[in-house]
Amino acid sequence: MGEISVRAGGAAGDGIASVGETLAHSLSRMGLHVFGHNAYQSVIRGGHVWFQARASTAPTHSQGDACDILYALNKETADVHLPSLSRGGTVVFDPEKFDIPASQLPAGTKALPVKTLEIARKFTSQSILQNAGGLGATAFLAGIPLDVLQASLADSFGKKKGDVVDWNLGASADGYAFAQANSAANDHAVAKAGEPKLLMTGNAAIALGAAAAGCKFLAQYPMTPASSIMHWMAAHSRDIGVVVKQAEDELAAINMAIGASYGGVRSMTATSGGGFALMVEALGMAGMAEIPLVVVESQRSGPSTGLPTKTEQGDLNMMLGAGQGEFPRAILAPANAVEAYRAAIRAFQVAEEWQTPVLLASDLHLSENYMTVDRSEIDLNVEIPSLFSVQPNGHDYKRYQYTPSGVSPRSLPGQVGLQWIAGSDEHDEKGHLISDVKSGIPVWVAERTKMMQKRMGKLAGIGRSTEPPRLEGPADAPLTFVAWGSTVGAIRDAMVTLAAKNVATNLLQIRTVFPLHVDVLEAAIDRAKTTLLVEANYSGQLGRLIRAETGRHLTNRLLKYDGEPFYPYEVVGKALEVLGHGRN
Amino acid sequence: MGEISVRAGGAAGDGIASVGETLAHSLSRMGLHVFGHNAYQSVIRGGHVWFQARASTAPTHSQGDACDILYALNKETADVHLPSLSRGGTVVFDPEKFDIPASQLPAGTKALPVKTLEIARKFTSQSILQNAGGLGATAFLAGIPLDVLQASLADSFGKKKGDVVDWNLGASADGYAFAQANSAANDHAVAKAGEPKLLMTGNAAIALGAAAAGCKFLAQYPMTPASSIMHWMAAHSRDIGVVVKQAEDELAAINMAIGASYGGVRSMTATSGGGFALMVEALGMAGMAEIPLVVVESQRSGPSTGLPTKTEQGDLNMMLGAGQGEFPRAILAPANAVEAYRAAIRAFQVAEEWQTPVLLASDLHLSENYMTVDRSEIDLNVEIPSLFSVQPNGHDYKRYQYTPSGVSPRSLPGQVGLQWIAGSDEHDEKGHLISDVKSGIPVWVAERTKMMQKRMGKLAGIGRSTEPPRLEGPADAPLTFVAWGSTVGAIRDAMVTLAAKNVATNLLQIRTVFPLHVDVLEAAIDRAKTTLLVEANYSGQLGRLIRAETGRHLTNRLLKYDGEPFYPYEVVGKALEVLGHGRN
Amino acid sequence: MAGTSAPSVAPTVGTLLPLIGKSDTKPTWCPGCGDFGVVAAVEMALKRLKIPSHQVVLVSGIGCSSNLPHFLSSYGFHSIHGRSLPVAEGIRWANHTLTVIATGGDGDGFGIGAGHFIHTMRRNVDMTYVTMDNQIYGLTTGQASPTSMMGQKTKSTPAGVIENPIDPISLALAAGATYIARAFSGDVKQMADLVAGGIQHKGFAFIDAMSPCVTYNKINTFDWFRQRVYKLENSGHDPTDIVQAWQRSLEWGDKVPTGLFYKADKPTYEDLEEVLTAGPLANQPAGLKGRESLLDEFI
Amino acid sequence: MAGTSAPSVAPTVGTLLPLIGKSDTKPTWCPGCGDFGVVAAVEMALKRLKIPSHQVVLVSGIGCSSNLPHFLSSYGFHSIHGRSLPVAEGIRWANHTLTVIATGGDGDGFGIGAGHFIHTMRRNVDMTYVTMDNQIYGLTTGQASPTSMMGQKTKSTPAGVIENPIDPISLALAAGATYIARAFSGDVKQMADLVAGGIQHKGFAFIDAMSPCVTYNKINTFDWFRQRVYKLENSGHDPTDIVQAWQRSLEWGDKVPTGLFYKADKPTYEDLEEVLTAGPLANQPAGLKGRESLLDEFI
Ligand SMILES: Cc1ncc(C[n+]2csc(CCOP(=O)(O)OP(=O)(O)O)c2C)c(N)n1
Ligand SMILES: Cc1ncc(C[n+]2csc(CCOP(=O)(O)OP(=O)(O)O)c2C)c(N)n1
Ligand code: SF4
Ligand code: SF4
Ligand SMILES: [Mg+2]
Ligand SMILES: [Mg+2]
Repeated sequence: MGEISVRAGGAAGDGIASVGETLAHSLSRMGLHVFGHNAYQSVIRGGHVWFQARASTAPTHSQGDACDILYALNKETADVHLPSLSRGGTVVFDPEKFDIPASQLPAGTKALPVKTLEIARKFTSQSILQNAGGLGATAFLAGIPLDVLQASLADSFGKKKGDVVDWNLGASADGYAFAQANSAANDHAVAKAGEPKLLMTGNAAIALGAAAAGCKFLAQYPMTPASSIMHWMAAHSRDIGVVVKQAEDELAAINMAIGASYGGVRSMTATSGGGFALMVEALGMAGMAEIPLVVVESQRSGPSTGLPTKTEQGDLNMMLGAGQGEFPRAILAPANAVEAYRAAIRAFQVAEEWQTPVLLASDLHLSENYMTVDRSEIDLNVEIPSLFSVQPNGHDYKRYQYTPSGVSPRSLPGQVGLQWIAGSDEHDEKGHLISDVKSGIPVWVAERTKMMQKRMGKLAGIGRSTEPPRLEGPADAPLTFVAWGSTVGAIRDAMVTLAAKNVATNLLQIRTVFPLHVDVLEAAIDRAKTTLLVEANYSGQLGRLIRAETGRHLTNRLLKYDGEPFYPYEVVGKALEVLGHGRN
Repeated sequence: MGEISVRAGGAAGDGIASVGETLAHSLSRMGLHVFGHNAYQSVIRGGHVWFQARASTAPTHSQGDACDILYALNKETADVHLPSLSRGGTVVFDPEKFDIPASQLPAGTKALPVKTLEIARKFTSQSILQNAGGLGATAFLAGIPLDVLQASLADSFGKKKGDVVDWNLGASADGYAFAQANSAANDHAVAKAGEPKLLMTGNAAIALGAAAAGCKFLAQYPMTPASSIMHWMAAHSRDIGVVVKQAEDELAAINMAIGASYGGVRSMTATSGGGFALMVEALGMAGMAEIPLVVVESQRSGPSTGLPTKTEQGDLNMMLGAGQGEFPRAILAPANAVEAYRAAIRAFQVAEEWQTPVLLASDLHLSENYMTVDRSEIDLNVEIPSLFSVQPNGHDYKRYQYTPSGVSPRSLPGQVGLQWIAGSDEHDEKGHLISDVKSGIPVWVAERTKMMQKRMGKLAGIGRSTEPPRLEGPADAPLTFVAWGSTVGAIRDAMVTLAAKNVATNLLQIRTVFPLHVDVLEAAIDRAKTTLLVEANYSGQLGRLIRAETGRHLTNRLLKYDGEPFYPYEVVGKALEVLGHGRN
Repeated sequence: MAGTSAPSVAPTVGTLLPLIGKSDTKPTWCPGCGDFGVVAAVEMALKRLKIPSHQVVLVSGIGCSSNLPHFLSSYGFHSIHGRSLPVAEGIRWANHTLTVIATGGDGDGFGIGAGHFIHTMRRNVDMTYVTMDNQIYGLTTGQASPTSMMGQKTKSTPAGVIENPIDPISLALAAGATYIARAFSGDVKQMADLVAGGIQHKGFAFIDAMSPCVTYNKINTFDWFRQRVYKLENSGHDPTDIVQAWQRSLEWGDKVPTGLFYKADKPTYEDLEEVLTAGPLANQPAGLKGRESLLDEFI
Repeated sequence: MAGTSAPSVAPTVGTLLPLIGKSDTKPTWCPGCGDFGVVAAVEMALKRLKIPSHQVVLVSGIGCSSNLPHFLSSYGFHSIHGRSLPVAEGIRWANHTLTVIATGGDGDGFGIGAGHFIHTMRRNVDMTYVTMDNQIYGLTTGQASPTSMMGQKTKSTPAGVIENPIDPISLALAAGATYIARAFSGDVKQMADLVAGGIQHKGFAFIDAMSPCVTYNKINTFDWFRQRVYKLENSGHDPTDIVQAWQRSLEWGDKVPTGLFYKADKPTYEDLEEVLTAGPLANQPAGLKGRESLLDEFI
C-alpha cells in the first residue's frame, strides 16, 4: 500500500487552496484515493490556512494524522506544522523569506530550501507566482509526474490562456527540476495506480445529487459552509435548467423553496446552523401543509456564530426539535462524497413520496473537503416521476384525504378543477380550516386528532424509505464504534490502523439520524461487545438520541468540540484505551 | 366540600368572556377557590366560545369535567354543551332566541328560560345588555349573592360610570330576581367561604413576577397566547417603570431584550411557538455572549399555525434544541398561577446568576385561564441585587474569566475602564475573537475547548439553582403520575377523585424540565410502583427526555393533542385502566 | 417530468374553464369588516380579466385579512405570518404562467414582513400584492400596527403610539415597485379597477387597500376615510412622474389620495432569469440523465 | 438596583476620562479595504466630540465590516448577522445616556436586516448607524449584495445580478430617518464630519459609507468612486427639503453625491417614551417592593 500526505500552509490570500487543490487533483488523476482537507479561518487575507492532500492506493477516509511533505509558505506554517512532519519527511520553504533552524526539525526529517521567489522573478514581478515553484518541488517529492502536475495546474486556470498560465507552468517545472536535482523523492512517494478518479467536495456531491434527483429550484442565503452548494448550482444553472435564487435572508430562502415546491417543482434550500435557526418556523409549515422540501444543514462550530470556518456536529438537537408542535421529518446523515450524492437523491425521493420536509445533515468537514469517487459510483440515471399524477375529480378533490399510508393525492396549481388551499393552520381533508370557527367543537376536535395521526403516521413509512444503521467490519469484533456523518471517516481510517495492530473493530454507522430504525439499532447495540460513541460535539447528541429511542446508554465516548476534525490517531488511542490496551 | 361549575357559551363578540370573568370574580371574592377556563376560537366575531368558572371550598386545579349551570346564549351552545350538564343542573337561555326541546335535556336537568332580551329592552336597545339578565339568573342559581355579583360587575367597567353601568346593574338584578322567583338555586350552590382571593391568569402572574424580580424592559411581538403578558405590562408601564416595546417581529424582540440586558437592565421577551422559532438564533447568542435573558414560551396547538387558540405541550423538543451548537440553558415549567409567579422570579434570578438564557415554558391553558391565589402566596418583597458589582481593574479586566463556577465578572456599559465586546463568535477570556486569525492554531484550539467547558460547566450550578422534581401525595401510592406544566392541574383534581374512590396516587411534577435533576428523578421513578406519563402532545416529549437522561422508559401514557385541556375524568379513567380497575 | 410528454400546466387556451368565484367557505370576518370589500374587488378583477380559477394562486400570511384565499375558488397558500411574499415568489418562479396574487395585513406585510416587502419590490417580480391595511393588528385583538397613527391608543400602546407610521406608498416608491396604488374598501369599484390594472401590469404591482377594522380601530373608520379620500386620477396627477408620486405619497391627514401613484415599465425578474426563457420551470425536463459530461470537471 | 444608592452609569462629569482609541486587537481586514477609512472616521468623530470611551457602545452584526467594534477601545456588541439595530435599540433604551453607534455591512443592514432598518428609522431612535457599503458580501467570499449593481457577476450570480439594487438613501427618506448622509472611505475627513454630525444629531442618523471591498468587488472600486463623487454641500443642496433630498437620492451612475442629503428635527423615541423621562432605565429602581396595592386589581 502506497500512501502519502502533502501539506501546504500560509496566510489567507496566499493561494494555499489552489496549491492544495492542484496537488489533490494531480493525485486523483493518478488513480489514487485522495482526501483533501482545506483548513481556513474566518478572515479573507492573513491569518493561517493550510491544505492537506492525502493519497493512497487504498481508500482514504480522512485527512490522516501527519504529513510526509510540508510546503511552508511562511514561518507560522513551519512553527505550527513541523511537529506533524513524519519521519523521513521533508519541509519545503524559501530561505529568502525565513529560515528553519535545524533544531526545529523533528528527528528524521529534512528541509529542502527552494528559492521560489527567485524562480518566480524569472517570469514576473508578481510574487504570487512563487507558489508554482514550491508546488513543483513538492510534487516531485510526492512522486507526482511533472506532466500530471502541469495538466492539473493548467486546468485549474479553466479556459484562461496566456502569460499567467505559461509562467506557472514554467516556474513549476523549475521547482520540480530543482527538487529532483537536490533531493530524493519521499520514501512514500506514490505512483500512478489506475484510471483517474473524480475529486469532489461534499457540497458539490450534494448539489450534483440534487440536480440528478430533479431539483429545479434552489433558494439560499450565503453561509459557510453551505455557500458552495449555491455556487455550484449557480455556475451550472443555465446549463442544467435549475433556477438559483440568492434570497434576502434564510427566512425568504426556505419560504421561496416551499412556494416553488407547491408551485410544482422539486426544490431545496441549504444553510448552516444560524441560517437553519431562521428556517425553523417555515419547516413546520412544510410539515403541516405537507409540502415536499429538502433542506441541507451543514453544521459548523457553535454556539451562535462560534467558529464559522471550523467543523462540528452540534446541531442535531436543533434539527430534531426544529418547529413548534409535531410533524414528520427525516434527517439523513451521509459520511462522504458518494454517500452525500446518494443522500441528496434519497432526500428528494423521501420528501416527495412522503410529502414532508427532509433534512440532509452535513458539516463543514464533509461539505468543504475533497474526496475521491469512482466514476462508476455516480449514477446520473435517476428515475424522476411526473408530479402531475392526480386526475381531476372536481369538487370532491381532497388534498388531505385520509389514506392508510398517510399520503394524500397532490395536485399542482394550473391543474384544472383540483384547486386547494395549502395552509399552516389545522385543516380537514379538503384543506378547510379547523382552526377558526370549528375549533373546540367536539366533532372537529376528533377530526384534528385524526389529522395529526394521519401526518404523524407517515413516520412509519419514512422509516421504510430511509437507510437503517449499517454495521461495517467483522461482526464479532470486540469494539463497535457508533457514529454519524463525517466523523465516520476518521473511524474508517482508524479501523485500518487498528486492524494492522490486530485489533478488530466494527462500525455501526447511523445513516438516518431520524427516524431511527429502532429494531435494527437495538439489535446491533445489544450484539456489540463494547461500544464507543464518537461525535464532534460536547454532549454526545446522537448518544442522547439513541438512549431516548432505545434506552441503550453508550457510556464510552470520544467527544470533541474544538472545531478540528477527528484525527484517526485520536480514535485509535481511545479505542485501545476502552479495550484496555492502554494508549499507544 | 361545596363545589359548583358554571358555564356560559355563545358566539365570539357576544361578551362571553366578560360574563365568565364576572362570575369567576364573584366566586373568588366569596373566598372560594376558582378555576376559570376561557375557551375561544381564532375568529373575532361569530364561531363558538365559552367560559367555565369552577368554584370550590377546596382547591380547584382545572376547569373540571361537567357544569352545573349552563348559560347558553345561542343554540350552538346548547347543542355542544348540554351533554356536559350534570344531574341536577340547569340551562339558562332566552326563549325569544331559540328553544330547547325537553328531549335535549340530559336526565335530571332542567331548563330555565329567562327573557334576557326583554329585560334588556327595558333599559336600552343595545342587545349586548341581554347578558346582564342572563348573568343575574346564572349567579342566583350558583349561589352568588346579588351584592357580590353587582360589585364585580360594576368593577368590570373599571373607572367608567354612567348609563351603561347602571343598565347592567339593573338588568342583572332583574335576571337575578326572575331566577329567584322561578327556580331554586342549584343543589351545589356555594356560599361565602372566607376572605376574597386574588384571581389571575398565568400570564398576569408571569408579568407580575417579572416586574417583582426587577424586570425593567419587555420587548414582545403579539402572539396568542403570550400577548396578554405585554398587555399587562403595557398597562402598568408608567406606574411601575417598565419600558414595554412592541417590536416589528420576534427577531427584533429578542435582540432588543438582549441589547437591553447588555445595557444594564433585567429584560424579557415572551412569545408562542411560532415566534419562538424566530428567536432560536438569538437565543444562542445570549448563551455565547453570556447575557442574562428570560424568554417566556407559551405553547399552543401546532404544528405551524395549527390551532392558535388551543393548548398543547408540543414545543419541548424545540426548546431543548433551540440554537445551533451547545450552550447552557434552563427551562422552568410552572403548573398554575402561583407557580408561574414564582417561576418568573426564579427565571430572572437564574438568568442573572448564571448569565445565560432561561426559558419559562407556559401554554395556553396556563397563560390564559384564571386561577385563584391567596394574597399571602404572592410575596412582592424580592431581593434585587445591584447589577453594578464589578470594580474597575483597568486593562486586565476579563469579561469571560475562567472561574470554578463558570460565572465571570460582568461590567455594564457606562462603567469606567471595564470596556468589553460582547460577541457571538468564540472568544478568549477578554472577549477577543478566537474565530478569525486564531482559529485552528493549536494553542487556541485548546482555548476554545476550555471556553466551551467554562460555559457548559454552568449547567451544574443551574441544576442547583432550580427546583428538582417534586413528589406530591402518598409516597407509597400504587400509581405515580409524571407530568409537567399546566397538565398537572387536571391530575391534581383527578387525584382527589381517585382518593375518594380509595385509589391512592401520587404525582411526580417535573418543575424544571431542563436541566433535569437526574438523581432525584431516577430515585423517584425507581421508587414508583407504576408510572403514568401525562402530556398534551403526540409523542410524549417529556417521556422521551426522561428516557434520554435517565434511561427510564415510562410506557404507560396518556397523551392528548386535540387542543383541548385535560379533563380530570380522562386522567381518572386512564389511571384506573392502568391499575387494572377497568374504566369507570 | 423527465422528457416532454408530462402533462402541461400551461394555460389551456380555447377551452371555457371556470372563472373565479366564491368558495364553499363563508368569510369569518366581523360584519362590516373592510376585508369584504377587498375580496369582492379581487373577485371582480379576476372575473373581468377572465383568468380561469385554476390559473390563479392567492397567497397570504396570517391575520384576519390573510384568511382571504379560503373564500375564493382558486388555488391558494395560506402561509405563515409575514412570509406571503417569498412563498408567492417561489410559486411564480416554479410556474410563471400562473397569476399570483399575494394578500394580507399591514402587520403581516409591513411589520414582520417588511424585509421581504422591500426585496420583492426591487426584484420587480411580476405579481400583485394587495395589503388589507387596517392600521391595526386585528386577529391578535387590537395591538398597534406599523401603520397605526401617532398617538393611537391600543392594547400594546395604552398611552398612545410613539413611532411614526410606515408609509407603504413611499416605501414602495423607494424600493422600486413599478405599479403603486392606494385603494379603499369603501370604493370597491375603484379597488377592482386598481387590482385589475395591477394584474395586467408587467412587474410588481402593489395596492395598499385601506380596509377598516370595525372592531379594533376606532380612529381610521370608513367615515374617517370617506371624509378624506380623493382620487388621483381626477387631480391631474401624472403616475409616470416619480417625483410627483413621491410628493403625493407625503399627503396623509386631511386629504388621503387614492388611485394610481406610480407606474413604470421595467423588465421583470422572470424576463431576466434566463432559465425561465425555456418556459415554465414546472414544465421543463428535470434530472441529469445522459449528462455524464458534467462529471468531467471533477477530474 | 432597588433604591437609589446604586452606583450610577450616568456620565461622570468634570473628570478627565479616556477618550476612544485603538484597542489591542489589530484589524484583520485585507490591506486596502475601505473599512480602514470607516474605523478611522468613527474614531476621529468620537475623539472630536470628546465622548469618553466608556460612554460609547459600538454595535455590529456579522461580516468583515462588523468586526469593527473589536478595533476600538469602547464598549461593543458584535452580534449576529442582521440584528445590530434591535440590539442597539435595546442598549439605548436600557441607558440613553450612552452614545450608541451601529456599524455593519450592506448585506447585514439592507439584506437580512432590511426590516429592522425600516423600523428603527421610523422610530427615530436617537443613535447613529454607519453602514460599510461595499456592494458585495465580503466575509462569505463574494456573493451579490442588495446594493450590487445590475449585471455584476459574483459567485452567486455568475450571469450577472438581475435585480435592481436597493438605494439606502431613498429607503431611509421613505422610512423617516432624520439625518441621512452618504460618505466615501476615500474621504475620511468628510466621513468623520458626517459621523460627528450624526452623533450630535438628536434622532436616527444614517450614514451610508461607501467602503470598497478590494478583494471581491472589482467594479465599485476606490477609483470608480473617485471618478464620480461630488459633494452635496458644494452643490446648493438644501438638506431640509425632503423633495430635493429625494431627487438627489435618485442620482447614481455618472455622478454619486456624498454629504448630507436630509436632516429634520423631530422628537426621538426616547423623548416620547414616558418611562425614560425619569432617567436612564438602568438607574431607575427595580422591583415591586411595597407595591401591594398592585394586587387589588386581581380581586
Ligand atoms: C411568527 C408569528 N408571530 C406572531 C403571530 C401572531 N399573529 C397572528 S396575526 C398577527 C397580526 C395581525 O395583524 P395584520 O397582519 O395587520 O392582519 P389583520 O388581522 O389586521 O388583518 C399576529 C401578530 C404569528 N401568527 N406568527
Ligand atoms: C443567519 C446568518 N446567515 C448567514 C450568515 C453568513 N454571513 C456572514 S457575513 C455575511 C454577509 C457579509 O456581507 P456584508 O454584510 O455586506 O458584510 P461585508 O463582509 O461585506 O463587510 C453572511 C451572509 C450568518 N453569519 N448568519
Ligand atoms: S377584527 Fe377587524 S380586521 Fe378582523 S375581521 Fe374583525 S373587523 Fe375585520
Ligand atoms: S474581503 Fe473585502 S470587505 Fe472583507 S476585509 Fe477584504 S476588502 Fe474588506
Ligand atoms: Mg391589520
Ligand atoms: Mg458588504
